[in-house]
Amino acid sequence: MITFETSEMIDQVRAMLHGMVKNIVRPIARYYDDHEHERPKELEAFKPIMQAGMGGGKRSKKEKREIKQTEDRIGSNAIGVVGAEELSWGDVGLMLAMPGGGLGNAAVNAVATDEQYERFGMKYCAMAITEPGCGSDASAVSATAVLDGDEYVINGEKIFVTDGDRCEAVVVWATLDKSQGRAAIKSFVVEKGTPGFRVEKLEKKCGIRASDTATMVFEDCRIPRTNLLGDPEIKAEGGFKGVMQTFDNTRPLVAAMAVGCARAAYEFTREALAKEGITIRYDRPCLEQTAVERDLIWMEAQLEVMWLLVERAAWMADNGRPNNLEASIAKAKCGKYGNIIVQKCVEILGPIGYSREYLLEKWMRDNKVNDIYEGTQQIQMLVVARRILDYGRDMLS
Amino acid sequence: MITFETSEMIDQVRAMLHGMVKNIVRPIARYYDDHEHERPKELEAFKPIMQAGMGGGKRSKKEKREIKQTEDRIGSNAIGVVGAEELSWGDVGLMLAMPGGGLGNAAVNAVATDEQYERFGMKYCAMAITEPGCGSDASAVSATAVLDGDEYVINGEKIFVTDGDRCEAVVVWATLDKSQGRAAIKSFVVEKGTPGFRVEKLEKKCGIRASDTATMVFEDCRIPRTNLLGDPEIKAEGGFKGVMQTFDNTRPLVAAMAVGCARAAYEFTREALAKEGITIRYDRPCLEQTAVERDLIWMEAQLEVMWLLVERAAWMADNGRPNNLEASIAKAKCGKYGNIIVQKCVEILGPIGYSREYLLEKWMRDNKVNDIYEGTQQIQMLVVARRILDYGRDMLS
Amino acid sequence: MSTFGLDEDQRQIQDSMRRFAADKMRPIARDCDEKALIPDDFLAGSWNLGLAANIIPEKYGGYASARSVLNNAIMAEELAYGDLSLAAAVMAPYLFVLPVLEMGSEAQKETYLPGFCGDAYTTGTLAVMEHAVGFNTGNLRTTALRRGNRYVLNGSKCLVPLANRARHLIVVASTVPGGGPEGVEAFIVDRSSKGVTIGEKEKNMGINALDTFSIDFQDCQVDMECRLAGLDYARLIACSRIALAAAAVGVASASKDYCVNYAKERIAFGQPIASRQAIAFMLADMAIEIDCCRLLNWKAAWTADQNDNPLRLAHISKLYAAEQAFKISDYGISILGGHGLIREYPVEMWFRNARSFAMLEGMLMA
Amino acid sequence: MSTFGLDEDQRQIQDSMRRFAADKMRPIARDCDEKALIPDDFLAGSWNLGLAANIIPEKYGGYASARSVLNNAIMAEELAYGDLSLAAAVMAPYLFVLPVLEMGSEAQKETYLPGFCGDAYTTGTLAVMEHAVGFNTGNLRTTALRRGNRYVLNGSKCLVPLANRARHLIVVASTVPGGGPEGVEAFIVDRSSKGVTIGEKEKNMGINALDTFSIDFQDCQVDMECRLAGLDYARLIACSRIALAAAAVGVASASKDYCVNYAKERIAFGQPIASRQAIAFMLADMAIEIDCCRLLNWKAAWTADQNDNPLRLAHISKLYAAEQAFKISDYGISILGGHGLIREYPVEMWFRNARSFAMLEGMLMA
Repeated sequence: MITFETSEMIDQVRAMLHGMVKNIVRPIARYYDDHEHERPKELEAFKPIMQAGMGGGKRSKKEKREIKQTEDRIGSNAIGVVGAEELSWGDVGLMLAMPGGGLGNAAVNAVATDEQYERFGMKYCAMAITEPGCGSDASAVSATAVLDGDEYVINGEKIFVTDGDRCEAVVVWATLDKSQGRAAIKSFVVEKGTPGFRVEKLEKKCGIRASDTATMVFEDCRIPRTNLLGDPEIKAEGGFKGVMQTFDNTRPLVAAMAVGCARAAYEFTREALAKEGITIRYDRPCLEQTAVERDLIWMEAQLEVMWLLVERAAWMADNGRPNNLEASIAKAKCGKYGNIIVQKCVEILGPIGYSREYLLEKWMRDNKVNDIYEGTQQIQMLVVARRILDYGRDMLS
Repeated sequence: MITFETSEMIDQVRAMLHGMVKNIVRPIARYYDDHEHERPKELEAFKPIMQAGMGGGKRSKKEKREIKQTEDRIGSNAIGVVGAEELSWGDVGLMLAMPGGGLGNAAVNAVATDEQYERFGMKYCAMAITEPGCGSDASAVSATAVLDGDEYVINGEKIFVTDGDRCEAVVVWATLDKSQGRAAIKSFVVEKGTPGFRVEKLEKKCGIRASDTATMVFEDCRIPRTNLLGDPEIKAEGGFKGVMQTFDNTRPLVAAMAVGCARAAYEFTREALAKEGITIRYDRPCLEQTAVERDLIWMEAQLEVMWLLVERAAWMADNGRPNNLEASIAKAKCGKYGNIIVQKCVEILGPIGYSREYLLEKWMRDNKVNDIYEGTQQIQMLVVARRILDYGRDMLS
Repeated sequence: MSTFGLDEDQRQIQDSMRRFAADKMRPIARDCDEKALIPDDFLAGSWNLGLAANIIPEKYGGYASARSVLNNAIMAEELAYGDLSLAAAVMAPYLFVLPVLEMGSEAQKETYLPGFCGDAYTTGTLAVMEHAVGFNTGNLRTTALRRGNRYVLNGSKCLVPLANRARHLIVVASTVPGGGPEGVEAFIVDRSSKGVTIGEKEKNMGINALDTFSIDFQDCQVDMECRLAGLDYARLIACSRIALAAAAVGVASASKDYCVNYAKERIAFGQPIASRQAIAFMLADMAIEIDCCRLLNWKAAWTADQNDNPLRLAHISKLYAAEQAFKISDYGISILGGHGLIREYPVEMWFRNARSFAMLEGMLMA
Repeated sequence: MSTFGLDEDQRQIQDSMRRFAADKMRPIARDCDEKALIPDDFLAGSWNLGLAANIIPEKYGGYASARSVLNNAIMAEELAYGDLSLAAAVMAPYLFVLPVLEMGSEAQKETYLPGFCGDAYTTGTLAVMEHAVGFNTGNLRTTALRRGNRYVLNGSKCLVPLANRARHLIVVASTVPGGGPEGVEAFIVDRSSKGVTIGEKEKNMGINALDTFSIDFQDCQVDMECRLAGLDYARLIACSRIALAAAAVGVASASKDYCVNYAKERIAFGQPIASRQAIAFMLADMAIEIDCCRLLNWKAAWTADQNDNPLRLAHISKLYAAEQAFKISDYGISILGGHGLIREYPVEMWFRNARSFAMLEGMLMA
């Protein structure tokens, strides 16, 4: 059914988060921007929620079967995007610093066995994919995992690991056999404190300074073979695809974050303008409409469609529909237009937009990353184009 | 020297053309849009001007030498772009239908020997490049020219030949040897009435209906070997480049046409708004500026920069500087933004913009072609990107 | 939380309209555009879709299915995918039937609705637009001043679809000159009334096949009972905008689908042009924005169905869809290059048609 | 007809500024941004460029070269290419010297100009901006009301560069509250005057290294002779905008050049990313728009040099350049991807700095 009703349960989640975000997150946002790499202790209050929330906890097989039969289920993805939106309305950097809310948790929740979920489900898990040489090209992973008895030996370097310093474990992408290409890339859980695994450096960043971004080094780091997530076999078909499917769940989350941040900027701008007596008059004769009114109406329309795309991608995931195309559509649109909106707000407010006395300038710095990680704008466009053209990489890269 | 003075000579050319365009071209623009394929006899009045104008007539070798020594010469290119702009302000379709103003004339003027110029310089020459299979890919030309005694035998089909029906001769691109690639592509003058050469069909078009666009067929069409323009040798280096260089002169002309049409739309819109009491107030407090004011100021800025790019490309050509990059910059910018401006004007004026009672809707249809022929937007962007990256086709295509 | 699955009814509407568009509209669309007319037999054939009778209650002679703004949006998109001019003509009866049904008095319903339940294509029309720079629905220049127990209409309307075929038209006019939207009333006017002059068929850049007219009113007197009793002008405009936005999605989709196929088949520099990022990203952008337009349109339509005030959403939905439909059909030409401007190919027609959305009001009602 | 060749003088200016930018600015720019300060020895070194002395006539102690708005624009672009904060500091003396030189009385010139011809870096400053939503130069909230033979300043200014180093500042204020640009006058105010309070160093998103301040005026009394006698406010603003637009070109060019190199070196999916159309077309767009900005800026500057009214061209030049500089530096981050947001790379700094142009007025004067 097509419906745009709000659900009571979702409304409650949103209201609860909104209260916490307003009282806990917003007041400390500037401080942790100024104090890069300092751990925001105040966020401990969110821990229980995040453990339940990110990726919605693990699903039993029975539950997965059920999903296939429903159509209008409000599931973990729907809750996840609402949470991500609301928390990012508070602060994108602090949202990323939520304990237990690592992207690695999404991966664990999506593919861990029951035994693995037992061990890692409650840990704060980061996700380590990117390497100095590969950027968005996840298939170029060159970190290696070699089976030696009952252990995998991991070697390699990972960069841009969000939460890399604060996490308790990290999901690392590595290849079992470089010569076999994408199919041999698997993900492994490495716990903090494992010998041979160290955090090398923390990046200084333009925005999201409350979130740590780490470089990690693995040198003959040995982990139990049971730490491999998913199928250990190298299959020509589908192996890498399985790894990539995590993105179908995380891309809508990042898209939701872009919406949350853009909405914050939009609301701030409307309020600042309202103080000057400037409000939107819909349906004003078009020749009398002010430029600012048009900008604001335009933003409003963008925010509406962005959120609808996010909701749709989440709804599909919750109801057992493949959403690879729709997840990338949401990410492409929200990543790009989220930034345009925040940047326009900064422009409209002039000195108020540029000053560090207010949070708006920070949101502009923070939000840019949402168009970059979990696949850049260009990557999303490639995914969308390939899907609508029914092209593989050989035809379009 | 950097100067933005107007030159008296240019002003005179512009003033003269403006008068003619206003009195002769504008009044018949709607008629020839409604009566597609009918020959606009009224344009005969422009014939003497066009013969002198397009590509500025032929240059003697001495003149070419002189060019190398000057810096601020106002030459045929400067006059050409002013003419193209002013005529297209009148009507893009009729501008293209100007007798003697064919793109082939530009090619003849650029590369003909004195003997060739004697024979073809005063003829109305069209240019035949595109083939059904090749589009913007000029190097894929598959029409052939085989030397047989003192004659070349031409075979092939050409589409999108502007003025193809009304011209007196056509400059045809054909290959001497398909296996040798771009280097073997040469241009040949074929006169109307030559056996084996016929106009197959005239296209019905969205805009520029006053201009005929023909499909031409060459079947064992024999022409004197002296009709080959330029160097008959197949050289690995530079042969095709020479052919392509014609574009460095014609692209600024097309860019100028886009400016002329966009300026017409802009002026029409300002006048229509002025009748409603709406004028631009520069420097109005930004929060009070209307959306339409902002649009108009934006258009004004675009028109300024577009014209500066055209002037620069022409100035470089007139002063012996290679302008391949700047010609494509002008074409890319003017082709794209010319359309955006005209389309925005149509939008602003609502029913007035959409009605065939006025010319504005026609300009929107007419102008689109300026972003397509002489190399599409994408082709121009490729040229610009290759130049700034110092890349060949192997690195970027 | 929103959910996005079409129900059985909606799927059926979508399928049947899509088939009609493919079988009956596409084959004749270009010819209709060139000749600037719509064949009678096409309109007669469209009557079998039962669009009007389906929403008219049994007591007025119809089949009394439920009305739904959302279902109508799905319909409008599919029909416009076939051809905008033809879609507007097929849906034109709604321009009259819907306002009467939703906002008319019982007497008006009894008088006018049965006429739309016969076997032959029958239409009325709606006159909103005026030929003015920056026309705005809230600032009508056509006036309806009270004189005794009558209203006197003066002014002129433009872009009134099928005024030649409609026996009755609904005219919106201002009863308080300069009074804004609150002073607007709607009147059911007989085309042959004294003081009504229908002009020549209009010539526009696009939607050539659709007959549209300017209409002059000179001291045209209408009785009190011709006033549309329960006019909700904001809803009238909102529903029209929702339908227009839906049609815009259809036109945009037509361009996108055509270009996807074209770009895969067209070879340049040794490869299908779809293999080039510049073209592929344009196609991706088209697909993304069509989804955006459609979802926003559905939300606006759904809101109207809940009897919430749909004006804000209808407004931004139409703004958004009009802009995107035009951008997308402009891309359509760019992707086809020179061929895009040749009238043998459909994209230039969509380009001209899509330009109409930004200015149209009260043109499609569904 | 326009011609576009730099003359010998201009080439020399361009070369020497480019060298200075490469040798003295780039190596310290990031460190200055992180520490939010400009080293004294950098400013001392910049004094050797002779910017101030070069435009001050001999009788006031300078070298009396000709002034040219166009040449200054060329200078501003090259310096901003090095670093915007540092460029603003290097050119800051112009904020005070140029208005005095062009619009001051003979007495004012004699009083203030010789101070700028010494051996040590010396600056004044100019206070235009106010901390307001939608700040507009024509609608100043700072007032200068006449009281007897004095003016009394009240209000506050923001983004006043180097107010800590400047002994004197020029303050623009409205003598007729609500009176628009016509009522604006400029006053030379001693920083240590009573009623002048210089705030803490401002913290902004970008141009961190540059010291900027808010300044409060509370019943600050200035003598009649401190009024800038020949103020041409429109020209003051226009020339400032021209300089800002030139600086915007510099920042944009820095991003473009950096990205061209980066995109050729960065390998992804087996190829330099510059080989992908999506990246290559961004780079092409950057190059095209930088040319557009520069040519328009030159035209505005040239017009100012002809003593024609440059306001319209200065206005659109700054609008255009501000928009493009920001877009281009935003592309800069996109092209670098994740690396673009890391402060080891310069592009995020240019992104933050470029965002300032849209709001700044009266910040760079040259």
